[in-house]
Amino acid sequence: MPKTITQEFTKGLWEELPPFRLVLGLCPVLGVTTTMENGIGMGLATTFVLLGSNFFVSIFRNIIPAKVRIACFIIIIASFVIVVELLMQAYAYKLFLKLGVFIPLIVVNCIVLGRAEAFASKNKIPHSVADALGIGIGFTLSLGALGALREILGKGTVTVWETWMFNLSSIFPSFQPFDFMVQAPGAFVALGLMLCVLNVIGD
Amino acid sequence: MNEMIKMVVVLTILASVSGGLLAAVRNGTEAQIENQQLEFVKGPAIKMILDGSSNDPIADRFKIMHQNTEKSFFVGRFDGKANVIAFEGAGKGYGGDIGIMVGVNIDEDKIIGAAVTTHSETPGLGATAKDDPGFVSQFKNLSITESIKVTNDGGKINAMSGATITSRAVCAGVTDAMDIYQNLKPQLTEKIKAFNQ
Amino acid sequence: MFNQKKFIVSHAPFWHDGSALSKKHYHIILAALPAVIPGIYTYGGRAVAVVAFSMATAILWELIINVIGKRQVSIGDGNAALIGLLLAMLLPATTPWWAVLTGTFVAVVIGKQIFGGLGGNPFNPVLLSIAILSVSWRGLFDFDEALLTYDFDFAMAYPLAALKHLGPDGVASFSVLDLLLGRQVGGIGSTCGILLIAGGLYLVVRGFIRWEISVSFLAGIFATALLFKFFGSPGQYEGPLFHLLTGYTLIGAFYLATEDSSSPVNFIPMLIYGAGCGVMTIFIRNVGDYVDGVVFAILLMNLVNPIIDKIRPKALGKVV
Amino acid sequence: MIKKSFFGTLKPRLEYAIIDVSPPDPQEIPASTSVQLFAGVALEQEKRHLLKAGDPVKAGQKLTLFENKDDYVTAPVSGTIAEMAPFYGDFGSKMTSITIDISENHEIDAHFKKIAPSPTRENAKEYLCCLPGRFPVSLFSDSEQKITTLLIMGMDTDLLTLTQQFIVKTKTPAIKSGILALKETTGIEKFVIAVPETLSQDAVSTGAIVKPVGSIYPAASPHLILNDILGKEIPAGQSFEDMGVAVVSAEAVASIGTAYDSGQIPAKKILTVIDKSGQAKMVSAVIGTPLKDIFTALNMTANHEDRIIAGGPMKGASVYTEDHPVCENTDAVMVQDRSVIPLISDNACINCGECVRACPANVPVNMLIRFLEAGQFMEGADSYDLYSCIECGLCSYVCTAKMPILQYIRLAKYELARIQKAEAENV
Amino acid sequence: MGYFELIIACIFVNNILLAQFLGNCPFLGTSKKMETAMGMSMAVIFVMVLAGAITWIVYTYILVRYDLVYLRTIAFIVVIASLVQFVEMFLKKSIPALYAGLGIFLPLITTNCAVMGACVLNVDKEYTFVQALVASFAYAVGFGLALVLFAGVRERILLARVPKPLQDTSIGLVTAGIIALAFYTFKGMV
Amino acid sequence: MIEALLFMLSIGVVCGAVLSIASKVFYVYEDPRISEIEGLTAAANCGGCGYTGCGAAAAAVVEGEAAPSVCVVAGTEAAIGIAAVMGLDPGTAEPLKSINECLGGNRADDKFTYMGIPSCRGMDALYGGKRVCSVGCIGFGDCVKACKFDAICIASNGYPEIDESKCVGCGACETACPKNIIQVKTMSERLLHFNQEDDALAPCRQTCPAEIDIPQYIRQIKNHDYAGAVNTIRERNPFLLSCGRVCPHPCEDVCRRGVEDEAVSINQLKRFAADYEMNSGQHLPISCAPDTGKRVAVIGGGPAGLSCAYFLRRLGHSVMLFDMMPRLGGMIRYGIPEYRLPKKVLEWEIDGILNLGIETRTNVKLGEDFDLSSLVAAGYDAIFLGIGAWKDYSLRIDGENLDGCYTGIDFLTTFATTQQGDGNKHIPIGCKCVVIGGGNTAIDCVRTLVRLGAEEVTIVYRRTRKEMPANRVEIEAAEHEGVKFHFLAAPNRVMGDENGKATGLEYLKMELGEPDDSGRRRPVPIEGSETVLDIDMLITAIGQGPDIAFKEKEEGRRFADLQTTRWDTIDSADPETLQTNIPYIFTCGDAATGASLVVEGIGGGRRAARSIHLYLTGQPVKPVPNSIFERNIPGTIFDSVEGIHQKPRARMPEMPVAERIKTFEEADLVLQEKDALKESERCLDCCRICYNKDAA
Repeated sequence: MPKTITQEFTKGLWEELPPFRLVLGLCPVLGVTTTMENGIGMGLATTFVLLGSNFFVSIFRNIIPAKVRIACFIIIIASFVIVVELLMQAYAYKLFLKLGVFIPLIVVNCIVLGRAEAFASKNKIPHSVADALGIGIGFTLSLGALGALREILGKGTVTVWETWMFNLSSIFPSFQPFDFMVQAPGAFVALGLMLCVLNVIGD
Repeated sequence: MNEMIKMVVVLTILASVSGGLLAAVRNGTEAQIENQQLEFVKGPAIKMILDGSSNDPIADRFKIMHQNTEKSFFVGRFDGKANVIAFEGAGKGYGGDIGIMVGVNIDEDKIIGAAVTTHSETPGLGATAKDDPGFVSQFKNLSITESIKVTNDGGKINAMSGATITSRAVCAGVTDAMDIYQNLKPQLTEKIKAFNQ
Repeated sequence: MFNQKKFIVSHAPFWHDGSALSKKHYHIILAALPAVIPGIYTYGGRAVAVVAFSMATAILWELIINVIGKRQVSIGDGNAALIGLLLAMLLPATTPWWAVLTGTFVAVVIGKQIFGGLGGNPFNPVLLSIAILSVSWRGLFDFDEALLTYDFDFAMAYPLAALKHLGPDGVASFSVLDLLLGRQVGGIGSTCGILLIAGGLYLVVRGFIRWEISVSFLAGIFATALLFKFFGSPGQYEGPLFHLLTGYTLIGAFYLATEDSSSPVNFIPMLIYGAGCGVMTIFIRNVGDYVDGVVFAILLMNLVNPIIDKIRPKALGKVV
Repeated sequence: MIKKSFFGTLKPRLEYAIIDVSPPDPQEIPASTSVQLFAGVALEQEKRHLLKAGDPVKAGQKLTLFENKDDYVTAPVSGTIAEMAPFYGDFGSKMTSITIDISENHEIDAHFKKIAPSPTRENAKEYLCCLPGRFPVSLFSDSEQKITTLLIMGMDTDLLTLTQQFIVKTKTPAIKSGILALKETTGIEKFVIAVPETLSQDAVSTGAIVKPVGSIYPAASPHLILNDILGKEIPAGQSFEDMGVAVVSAEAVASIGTAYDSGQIPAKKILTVIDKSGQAKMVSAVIGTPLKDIFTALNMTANHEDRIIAGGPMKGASVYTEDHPVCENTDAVMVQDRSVIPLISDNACINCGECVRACPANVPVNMLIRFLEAGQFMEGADSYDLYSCIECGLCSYVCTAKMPILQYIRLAKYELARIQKAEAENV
Repeated sequence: MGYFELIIACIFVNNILLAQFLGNCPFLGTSKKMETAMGMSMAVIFVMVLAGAITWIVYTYILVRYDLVYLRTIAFIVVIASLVQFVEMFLKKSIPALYAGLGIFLPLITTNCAVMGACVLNVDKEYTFVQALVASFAYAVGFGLALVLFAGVRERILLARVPKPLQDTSIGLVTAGIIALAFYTFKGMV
Repeated sequence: MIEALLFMLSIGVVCGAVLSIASKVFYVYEDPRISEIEGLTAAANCGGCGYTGCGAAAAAVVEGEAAPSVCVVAGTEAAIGIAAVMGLDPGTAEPLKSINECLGGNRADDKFTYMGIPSCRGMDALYGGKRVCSVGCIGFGDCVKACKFDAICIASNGYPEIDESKCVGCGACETACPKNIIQVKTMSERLLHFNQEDDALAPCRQTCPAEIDIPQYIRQIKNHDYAGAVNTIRERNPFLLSCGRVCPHPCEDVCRRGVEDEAVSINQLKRFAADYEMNSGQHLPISCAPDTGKRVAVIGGGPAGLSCAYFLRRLGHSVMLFDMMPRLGGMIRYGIPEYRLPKKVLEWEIDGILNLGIETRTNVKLGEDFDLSSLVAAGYDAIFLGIGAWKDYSLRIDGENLDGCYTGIDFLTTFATTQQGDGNKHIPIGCKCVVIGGGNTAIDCVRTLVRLGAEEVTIVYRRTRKEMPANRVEIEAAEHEGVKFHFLAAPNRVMGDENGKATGLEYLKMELGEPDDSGRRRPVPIEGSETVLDIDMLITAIGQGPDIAFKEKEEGRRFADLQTTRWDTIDSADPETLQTNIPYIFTCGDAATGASLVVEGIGGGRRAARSIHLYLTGQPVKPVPNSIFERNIPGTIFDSVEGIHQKPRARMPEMPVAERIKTFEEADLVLQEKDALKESERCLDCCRICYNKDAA
């Protein structure tokens, strides 16, 4: 049964919420979520790429020969990644510095390639865009949530934008940040536990 | 055969279209990116070194070719006189180049300050070079002719504990900067004059 | 309706040697408790408070998880108490309550229960907890700083920290006897060498821990330290005896490395495992970043355990 | 009796019961009013049964359920068939229980007497498969059998049990003539008898090669004995028959001897009865006698939630009713008081390794049990030597977590066999 | 810096998986069985060294020379994707035995950010060609080592009585975190 | 700018060329399905599926190792596509659903205390499990552990419960269950399943000729799931409205509650559920398997034919139904009077069946308008003969054909035809009417006569009331309505007047002799006891047989070989397969058994459908293994049931006698919802051995 555009959009927010439901695209999830700001920034960048790639893949879906489709998709995706990279450098340089190596790696984020291949190459443009938006926003929210969790525990703050942040130690002056959470192992553990919580809610 | 040709053609067209597009975006953003880079990467270091200067060093900058690369020089105006220039040297660190902004008083040929701009060292260890004022302050007031080395290598800079490689790299970076300075001194003096006029 | 007598039916065998989990864990607790006494003697009430609070919260966390997970309540098997005790033995007496609480949470919940409880954990819960605490709050494990308020009649420096910062010259003042008798700065229950060895030997004799691991651990430390001393640049590295009696070495050898679930069961793997722990400990102490290497060394060997434990004798009639 | 030694590092030492120099005669259990036999085939609704309730039977008569089937049971008594009911045995075996009400006058079926003077494979197959000690039918029925060695177990494989030793001690001539008869009927040349050291002298006169067996459990496990005899290990998963060896109890051989010597199929089984205090007593009972008759005769009681075990403590099979009969291979009967029954726990393996060190077959029990508990039997067999297990039960015996390890192992073997059979049928 | 330090650093201290967070998807996907983990490790080593070399050449001799550094991402990924596909086809035809062992893992490498990440790191750190090769190899070995160790632990975890909501990926992630923590052992050793 | 363009251009050219050449040079053949499936996956090679890349996953699918739903990224559409590539054409693939047969769980008694591994298989290995019941659920939940989709959980009452929305039909639970309680079946398999010995069957379910899962639908009624109850019944019997009204419910005779108390009112509950559906005004949707392209001709639109057509249609075959009457329904339309089964109810029911897509042709008679050969020529793959038993047996006495004499079927049919406006043959109703016979047809005749205004209606039967084959309730109802009974009277001759009109019936009195083969005592005439009864109308309803006149027309053709019995019924060698001696002809119902119950015809229809399905799908047509056809599982029919507390059975609401004898409106009314719920509580939820003691 064909889904409506709304359904295509909403499925990314819960049913196929990345990276929890589709356990994909983990590298940026783990790498950049030391603060909520970074998480959301990364999520938005990915959403932009997803949107662009889904849109163009959907347009060209009938022209691209099957055997080189992966290469073609990758070129489309990579172009958007570079666009994001350049734009971010020009207009959000601080964020670019923090996200660093992970921006170019959006190109190998399997969510993007996966959506292009599994969805956009088979569906009409509006559906593809809805799909990209849904998945992208879901991804952004997940990253934001994970970033917020790690930040609040690991640093005692929640950065909303640059200097605009909430500081836990203003309420609990004796709070000692649980530094583990913002370190590499903490990222895995936090994601794993969040996944568990989501599974519990899902049931 | 037909299919093969189609494959090649599609791929080629797609690649070149994207190349063109990217080049266009690049052209459009180039200037802005440079500004941003200066502001965020080198800005803090320059501000640290040229603390108290009366001008905006980032705006007052000029470029000189040095060994096939363009180098930017930032001018600091102290006591009404543009006598300090800040520029970047680089040293090989453990995780790639470490960029060190060095400020030199062109009149006294003395280092007035150094600060790390870019690095990719292990967080928590080598990276402290950037945040550790104690370490970089050792460079202050050194003469440009002095050999700049860590104590282990017979110099007088005390290495940061547990980060010898980084410390060495910083020293190498300062030395590199001094080499540049000495090479380009005539041109620099020339340029500086323009600011003082 | 059916015959009134219902007999118990099961498959063979029908005998059991009477060993039990609770018995095992209580014996280990008993064997470990004496080693806490010097700590209490030295650090007073705070040490008692830390040990008691640690054991209590460990049991509490276990109970909470049992209830949430709707599983059989397992606090009776003594494992939670044991985890609490061992954790407290590693901590300095000045550890604040929230750190102990977090520590037992990490140990019992993250370290053990989420892996399905006793037997499922691939890593030693206590060590995992200590590792996480130490990377989160470095200050806590700076024994010198933590114990500033105390005034002892013996060397007032954490031996391993002294070694790290000052080199072998800095630790020349530590006497072996002091170290053996617990007259050194360190965790509540990890300083008194003689009592740790005594408890360990008891457990080895009763078969509650595996002697192969403990012995090879100590041998590994001894041999590596010796090699460093001989082949390293002169005066840079301290000798084996010092390493054996300081830090977490002894408690690690008898109580931590021998944790069942995260250590091998076959003979050769046990030797490799123990020796690996020892070697890595000395490497960390001498080359690495950390003052004491026992925690991370054992965690690393826990990680390797599933692979080395594949080395085993040929089974009867196995066709290769 | 069953306590871990203080020095826990040592392996468990469970010693076999060894028979006295002069054992007393076994106590005769008085005849019951009825006996129950198990036929190895299931009752089926569709087919016609050759037997029905009310049929008269004579002692020694062959009772066959279906035409064209080899399975039969031998009536140990004369009387009438009272009931035939389906019976589910261990591991999915479907059987038929035949209850015979014993009649006053003891009539003996004359068929066997006629052929007894000339032992042949055929008549052995026809009449001697349900002797006390139970002789493997395959030895007679498989015309292409390659069995070259017969291992006679003159040593009980389980603890506390004395039955086979008793047979060796007291029925040496019967064993000897049994061996002769078997030589004639099956053509097997090599006979080895495994006995405890103390019975070596007695065993020599049987004519078989005597193989003394150690006194520490599980030395008398046929697998371990065969390692010595063959000089090589039996590859895991292969049966004794694959190696050309058959294992039979001394009692079975003795029964064959008695049968041919006397022209009568023996119906009495020697068994060791172990009461709640661990005291063993030899008794002799007609096959099919309900256990409760033995309990009555010996003044024993089995209460609610006790455990009745047909066999010894390590390898026996617990039964659920006192009405369970003495079978041809019930060497021992044991009653365990509820207070001494070790409870099985639901703990996971804690990886303490006791089982690995106790295992005589070097099975990596700690890993195996994880796979079995997760239901991954195939992986357990492929990677963790399931088939090397000789089912001695020491792993369960020493398990700190009190896991039913051997139960899992046996279940896994059964399940795998079932799956293989199903697959074979499908192909 | 010597090659030995470089290798140690790339394998242990800066392990590409556990310290740099690259290549996590296949890390979780292919670590359920030891054989799979081994195959994946071998394939990554193979491709990463090749890709490291080729991208280094492309970067140094084309992108830098013609001031096209901003096209790095697209150039690298197209090179890697084509390379992987080429190698796969080549192995399948020419060395079927090797293909059986490694081939099926090759496609998974196109989207393995570890490969792309290693290439980017190589040029970022301005390694020489030989250094880039060595570093690529060491990164790949580090990836493989982590994967194999993880697979060993995971085989046991799959059999443990992990609570339902935590099963599989969730517990896998937590374990990966602990493994990353265990790799702290090597901190400061180089 | 230009460098960028050139660079990308050259990269495109190089990569494209290298790849396209390589794809030619290094071409290796592989199963085309692999690449096809790979194309359907997300091709992201993300590793999320656990396979090493999409190609490996595709290969695994082709080798049958992985499920079509392997790709986690691509979603359900891809899974459907992959299934299609694998030949699991979604058009023909029926969803498998898991069903739990035993709901006994822990109700059965224990024979021992178990102490072993907590697994069903483990316990089953010990003497078949600790429960006395040898078929019931062990309850350790091996199925729960086996289910990878969380679709099974152990419910609060200790037995597994399946969440159908989560079940994908993988069959893991079925394999895991040692007791064969959980069975994963497609709808077709469920429709075709006949009772077997090792099924867990309550006595009522064993006895029901249609094998309806009675405890299940009663339970569903209890849970207010009336639609579910309707579906449960409909899985076995499409005539739930009709059967709910006319079935003599043999099931209630074996009901365990009936042993100590009154039996559960099974049939009325069925009617309640059926009426619930009808009163809702909407047919519940009935699913059919995908079309198989096979065509079957069903001759006879009675219960057997319609039932067979219904099941064949649900199995995916196309069915053409032929009937000689103007409307479908056969005996239940023409033989059962309006007051027992209102025509509009029947109409609604038949509509529901035909809605499945069954084509019909009415007013065509076999042997006249078409014959078997023409059907074969028309390309039907199989033929079902459900021609019923429409030929009344004659008394073979003098005067049988006098004016005013009718046969039962003739009478009822003519009347029903006229009543429905399809004909205008009027039967004059006499004052003193006599009906000969003791079966249901006779009762129907007398009750119709009562309603038509006959002054005196008498039944003449040659045995006693006890031997009357008619339903007890029917006899009682007739009695209430004022019908007289002459037992032990054998008609001797009919006497007529000069106009040829019947005026009297002479009969012989009888007495009961020795029991005959059927166990009934044979009536023996008493010599010289001739008595004459005044009559002006006589209906003989002493039994019917099939009308096999069509066979004569087939003379000389192969269908002449169709074997019939000496009772003119069509001979099927095996009453279970219902296949005739001509392999593609099947039969059942009255045509095969002689006049019998409606529900027999319905059950037979399903049995025949099974055989036809087997025949059409090329499988051997064999009876069900371990069948318990027409017999009970030993040990399941109890002599006594413990712990029953008497609870009154729901009384069927009826129309008062005074009213009902004047009208053809339905005399028996449906249960009120609250009564039905109360009645459903009485069910003991029996399985094979255990019954629900709580409900007792």
